[in-house]
Amino acid sequence: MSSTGTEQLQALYLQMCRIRWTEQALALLWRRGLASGEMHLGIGEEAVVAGVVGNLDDRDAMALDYRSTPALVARGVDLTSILLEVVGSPSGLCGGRGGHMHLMSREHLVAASGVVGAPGPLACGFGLAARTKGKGGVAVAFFGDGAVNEGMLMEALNLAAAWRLPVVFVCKDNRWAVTTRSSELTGGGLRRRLGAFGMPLDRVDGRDVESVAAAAARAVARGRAGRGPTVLLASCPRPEGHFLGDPLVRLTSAVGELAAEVRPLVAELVVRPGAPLAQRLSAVKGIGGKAAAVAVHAPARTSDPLRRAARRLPEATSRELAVVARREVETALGRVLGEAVSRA
Amino acid sequence: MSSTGTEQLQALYLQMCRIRWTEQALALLWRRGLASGEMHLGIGEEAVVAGVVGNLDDRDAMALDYRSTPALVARGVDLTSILLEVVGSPSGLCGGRGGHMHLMSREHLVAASGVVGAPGPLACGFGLAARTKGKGGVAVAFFGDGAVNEGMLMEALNLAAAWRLPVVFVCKDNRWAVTTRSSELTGGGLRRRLGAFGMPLDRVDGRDVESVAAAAARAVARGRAGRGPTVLLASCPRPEGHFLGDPLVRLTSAVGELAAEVRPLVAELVVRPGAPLAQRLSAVKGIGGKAAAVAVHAPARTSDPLRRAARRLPEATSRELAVVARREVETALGRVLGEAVSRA
Amino acid sequence: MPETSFSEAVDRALALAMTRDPRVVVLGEDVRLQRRGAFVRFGASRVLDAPISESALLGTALGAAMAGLRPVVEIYFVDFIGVALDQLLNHAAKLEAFTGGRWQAPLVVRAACGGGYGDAGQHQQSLWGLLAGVPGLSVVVPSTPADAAGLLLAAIDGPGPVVFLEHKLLSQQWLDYLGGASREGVQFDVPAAGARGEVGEPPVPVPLGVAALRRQGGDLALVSLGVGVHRCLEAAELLEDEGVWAAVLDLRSVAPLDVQAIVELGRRTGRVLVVDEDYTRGGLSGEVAAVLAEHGVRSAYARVTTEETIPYARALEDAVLPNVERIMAAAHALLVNAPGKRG
Amino acid sequence: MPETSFSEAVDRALALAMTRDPRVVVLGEDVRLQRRGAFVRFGASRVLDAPISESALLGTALGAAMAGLRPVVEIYFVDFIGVALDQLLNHAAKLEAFTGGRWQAPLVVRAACGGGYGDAGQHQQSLWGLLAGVPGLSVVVPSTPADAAGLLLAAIDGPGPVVFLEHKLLSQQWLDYLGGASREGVQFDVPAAGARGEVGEPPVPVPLGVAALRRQGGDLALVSLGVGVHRCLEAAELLEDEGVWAAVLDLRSVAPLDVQAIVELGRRTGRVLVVDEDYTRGGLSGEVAAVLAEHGVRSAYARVTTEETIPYARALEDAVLPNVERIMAAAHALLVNAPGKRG
Ligand SMILES: Cc1ncc(C[n+]2csc(CCOP(=O)(O)OP(=O)(O)O)c2C)c(N)n1
Ligand SMILES: Cc1ncc(C[n+]2csc(CCOP(=O)(O)OP(=O)(O)O)c2C)c(N)n1
Ligand SMILES: [Mg+2]
Ligand SMILES: [Mg+2]
Repeated sequence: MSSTGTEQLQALYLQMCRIRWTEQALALLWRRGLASGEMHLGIGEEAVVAGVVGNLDDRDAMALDYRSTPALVARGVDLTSILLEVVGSPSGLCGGRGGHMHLMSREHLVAASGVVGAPGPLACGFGLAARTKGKGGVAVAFFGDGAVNEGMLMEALNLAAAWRLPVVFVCKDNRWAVTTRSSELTGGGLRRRLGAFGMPLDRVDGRDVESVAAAAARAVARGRAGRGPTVLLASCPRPEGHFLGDPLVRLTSAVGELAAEVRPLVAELVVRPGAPLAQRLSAVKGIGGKAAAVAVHAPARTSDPLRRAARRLPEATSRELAVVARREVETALGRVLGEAVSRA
Repeated sequence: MSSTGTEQLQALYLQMCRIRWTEQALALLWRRGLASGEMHLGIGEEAVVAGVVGNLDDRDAMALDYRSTPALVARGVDLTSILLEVVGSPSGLCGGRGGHMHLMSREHLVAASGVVGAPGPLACGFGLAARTKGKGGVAVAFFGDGAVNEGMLMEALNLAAAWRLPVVFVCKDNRWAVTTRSSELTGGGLRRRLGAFGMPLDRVDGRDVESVAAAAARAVARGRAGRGPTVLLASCPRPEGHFLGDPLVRLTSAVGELAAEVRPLVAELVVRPGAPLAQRLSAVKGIGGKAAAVAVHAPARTSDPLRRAARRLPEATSRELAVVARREVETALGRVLGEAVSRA
Repeated sequence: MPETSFSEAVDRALALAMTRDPRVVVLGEDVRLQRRGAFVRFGASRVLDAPISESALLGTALGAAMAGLRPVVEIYFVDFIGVALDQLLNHAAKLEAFTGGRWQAPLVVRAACGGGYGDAGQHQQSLWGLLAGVPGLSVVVPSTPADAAGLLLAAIDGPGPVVFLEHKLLSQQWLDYLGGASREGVQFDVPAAGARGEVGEPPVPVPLGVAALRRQGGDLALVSLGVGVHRCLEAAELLEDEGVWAAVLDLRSVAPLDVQAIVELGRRTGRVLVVDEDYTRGGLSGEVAAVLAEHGVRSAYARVTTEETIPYARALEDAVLPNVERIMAAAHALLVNAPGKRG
Repeated sequence: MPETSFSEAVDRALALAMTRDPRVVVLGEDVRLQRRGAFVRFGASRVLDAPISESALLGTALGAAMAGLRPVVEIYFVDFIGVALDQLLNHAAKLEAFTGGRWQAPLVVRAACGGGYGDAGQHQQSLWGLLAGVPGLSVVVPSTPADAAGLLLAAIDGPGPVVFLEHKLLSQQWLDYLGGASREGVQFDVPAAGARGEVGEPPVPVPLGVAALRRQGGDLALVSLGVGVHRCLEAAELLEDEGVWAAVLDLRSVAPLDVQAIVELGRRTGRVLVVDEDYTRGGLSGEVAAVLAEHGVRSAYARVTTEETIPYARALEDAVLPNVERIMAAAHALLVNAPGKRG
């Protein structure tokens, strides 16, 4: 690997560590009840996000979904202000009014939304403005595999292609939409679908940050050169389930102990009237299969994008970078906890 | 051609004549001010509609757009009640409350909508009910080339594929959406788009009723057999423009005489400030090109689906069938005009 | 009558409806897990997981209803209706009118609504006023387990379309799902009486459009629905300590609206305070004023509503949603400004 | 001041805004033909034909506005907002609130609205109440050419987002487009004064949220907007023949609402009749009642609104929309029921 290659990887790895630690800080804030509502982490998406965002600069904009903190961190938005926002502080990124699903920074031209599919249209608008300004800016949309079935996202793919907008559509394919396997409900499959809007599609292993970075570089270059949009289809894991407290994850642990969540299902097997027993058993099997799939998925440490990247760096280097990132996040977290405690 | 082939063609041709005459009756009612609002005719779509609907029976349902009269006529909905509805009579198909964009018959399980894309979702629902009833019924959705960019239609294509619903999606590709050439704004093109949802696509010449009928027979058979949805992509002309009084058609005739509609555009070429002249001229050229395309399209009698079908029948037969259809429609029209006059 | 939670009551009513009528099907994202009881009992052909395609889904439910089924279709949160409103506004709600009564759409749209747990303004809206403003749509918002079961039964059996809104603060199931069950230290301002209550066995249908007087009182009428009813009951107790007798009217359905109950109570008390978690200009609170005025009831009037986009921070959120403090302040102002028994 | 038509006034205001500010762009289906004047003058980079994808289009306009442009985005008819409401409800309207004022969306959504030409209930709705109910959205509905130009200018220059609704009966351009120009025998009940009027050169911006008193009168206040204003003026003349002096207030914008003007006029006349082409429960007519009641104005109140889905047949349609006859009947009832000068 060339030395610039290594430098790039170091920078990317540092970013990924920052992201991972931030997500863990979020989990901590949430578990302590300091962050309210739902909490969707981006653990597993670090390589996708770092790889793409590493190609962006001040001209560029990003439209994000509810797993937005990784991209914000990678884009250089102040960590403390992100965490302060998530605990609802008046000094947060949005004055405590947006919260974790609606993190936005005008300065960085980034905006998140909790509505599935919303990043597509927004990125088109960012792209249109960038083109009008004529400085080579591009816009990036990050969204999930389930979002591809949301009408507005498909509309946005078409609009970007029809207007040849400088947009990079990044589909973070973690194979699940909450408790639903996307493959079961995506007619034709993701690849064919995303490839049907008249723009080039690049499929990458989203656990491999260098592959992502390379593919993103090509896509961004196309956009900057006025050659229109690109789709990146990046596979990645979802080790934490859909959100903190994910019902499938809970069900998984409940099965072992035949806990409260499982017992009622057994009762439904026998109550009359209802479907024939065979059908009922197959329903139970369906639920069980999902829970099992999630359980198998969760501890898949081999597919951890951070470990992958770390393995390609000298051990001392990777450890050093991890420490740097960790300190950074811990400093921010410390401030935020302090603030939260003093407000309470 | 086999005798059953001829019989089928005769039946289809009769249907097409009925449709054509009905559309002309509608035009007459509209021009006289007896039908209010907008009026979108289905002239040019006769072969598509007759070919598809000829395969349906009492188990089946249809979701239609605002060019719905052809399908209603072909499905056997009473002609007089259709025309009465369009003149707003209390004895009309919907008591005068729906009007020409919302013709519906519960008895026939057909419903029209003026919202672009709406037939997609509705047909999925009809298909779900048909499957639940388990009698082999299918649902048909008719929509245009422009509708393919409407999110809900793409969602419906996916949902039908994901649930393997017995739906036949019929895209009537007349190449225009009001004044916009669909090819310019449909990323990837119609064929690739419609083929991306995991169901078979059959492309047919929509001016050739027998080809349509054969393709539709296959699609309907798939649906009845529980093998899921199909898309038919059928090209067809739009000789009357988007609707009666189409602005492009009007512009076309205005150009010749430099009439009121054209003069202001010439003025816009010189008023300051504004875009450079070259850009302005190219805008004028764009508008002119569209108008010219419509003008060239209009008199394309060679592509008239009725003439095509007629040529394959003995002249006496086709003439006879045309007369039968005409009489039928004229009788209905006579009654409706009588009713309208007596109400006024 | 056994006491059950709000969510159990809904589950039971749904199971009852599905048992009685094989035309009842459940469609929605993740319903095979979210409604896993029904899925196991009634099987895959009656509980269908949908792609994230709300427009197609609502349209599918409508078509299925038009062709003879009785779908209960779920939208995660009512906030997301924005991506699919067309199906209700221009299709489901207009079918009966456009066909001169010849065709109906027996369809129930079920969605979670409401705020008070810190999810911010894109996931905590009420929007019942917006929906109820469309002629042809019914909108119900139960405040007790019995009403939840009863209104759901009536909605499923009725001519439709009905939007059935479950307030998340009343539903332990939703609060658990949204993270309440997996951590400590998070406090939701859940009204105790709403979360549990008696429900008949079998549950009794509750007709749409009939309000319930939850508390008698002649000095002041608190008119509300959903979680607001519980806030009003709490406020009414505090008012009683001050010697003020406040009636509490639970509208239960926004459309049809029980105009008669509003008018009578307005006449009787001379002071009406509407407590509506929907936006101030969302429609319901204004409608109550209009209904009173149209009927010549010149009662004093005030409202406690959600005046702006709901902010994320819990303290800001609490100040924006109709809480007991705000109700008390508005009640006091009303009593001061309209001291006579009748306006 | 030269006299121009409503549509010309809008065209002129748009041209002026585009001339002054290169950030103004026009996006929408068929706009290169529908706004061909602007297309020829400002070129393809500032007037963009969109695919039939209203959600993506509104989201694109929002993103563009957030990143520095000033888009005027067209939706054919406001009725179609149902397929894309999410972009307004959950995104455009919430941006400023979610960012604590740090980010705004200077965006104008332009759409035709209203009925009276026989297109039935899916294409003739008003829906301004539904839209105005969302905090963070402004909604304007001009009734004269000068207001059309002035409100459009103010909307484009303002912080946004603004929904700008053009009533089809006021716009010869729309009526021609919808078939009025190509046949005989079709009669639209177009108010003469609305279609033409004086407009400044250059047109003068009209601030949002300021109502205009179109006619003085102390016996009765007719409160309306859009075409309704013209129906009210006609009714006021007929009332004058009967010796009744009716004021006519043109609200001009639904949000922000000119509360002060409503309250003052209500106080002054003691009788308020709201003439609102939107649905009865759509929000605006109720809101006027609430505003009066909240301010302790115990005026008599009535409303003439669209009570149901608009039917297709012209005679049925006319009976459902607020026509002069219905206004007169409501005014008479109000005068009889509230005979005293003050309620
Ligand atoms: C329009 C809309 N519908 C439904 C939801 C509820 N919801 C939130 S996340 C989610 C799943 C999205 O799956 P995917 O796009 O694969 O993203 P992931 O969560 O896996 O990253 C759903 C259904 C929503 N937020 N918005
Ligand atoms: C949701 C929606 N957007 C816009 C319109 C306005 N509109 C009516 S027809 C039409 C063009 C549709 O084109 P296409 O689907 O090709 O059908 P065609 O008219 O050519 O048969 C448009 C844009 C509408 N009715 N509904
Ligand atoms: Mg996913
Ligand atoms: Mg077309």
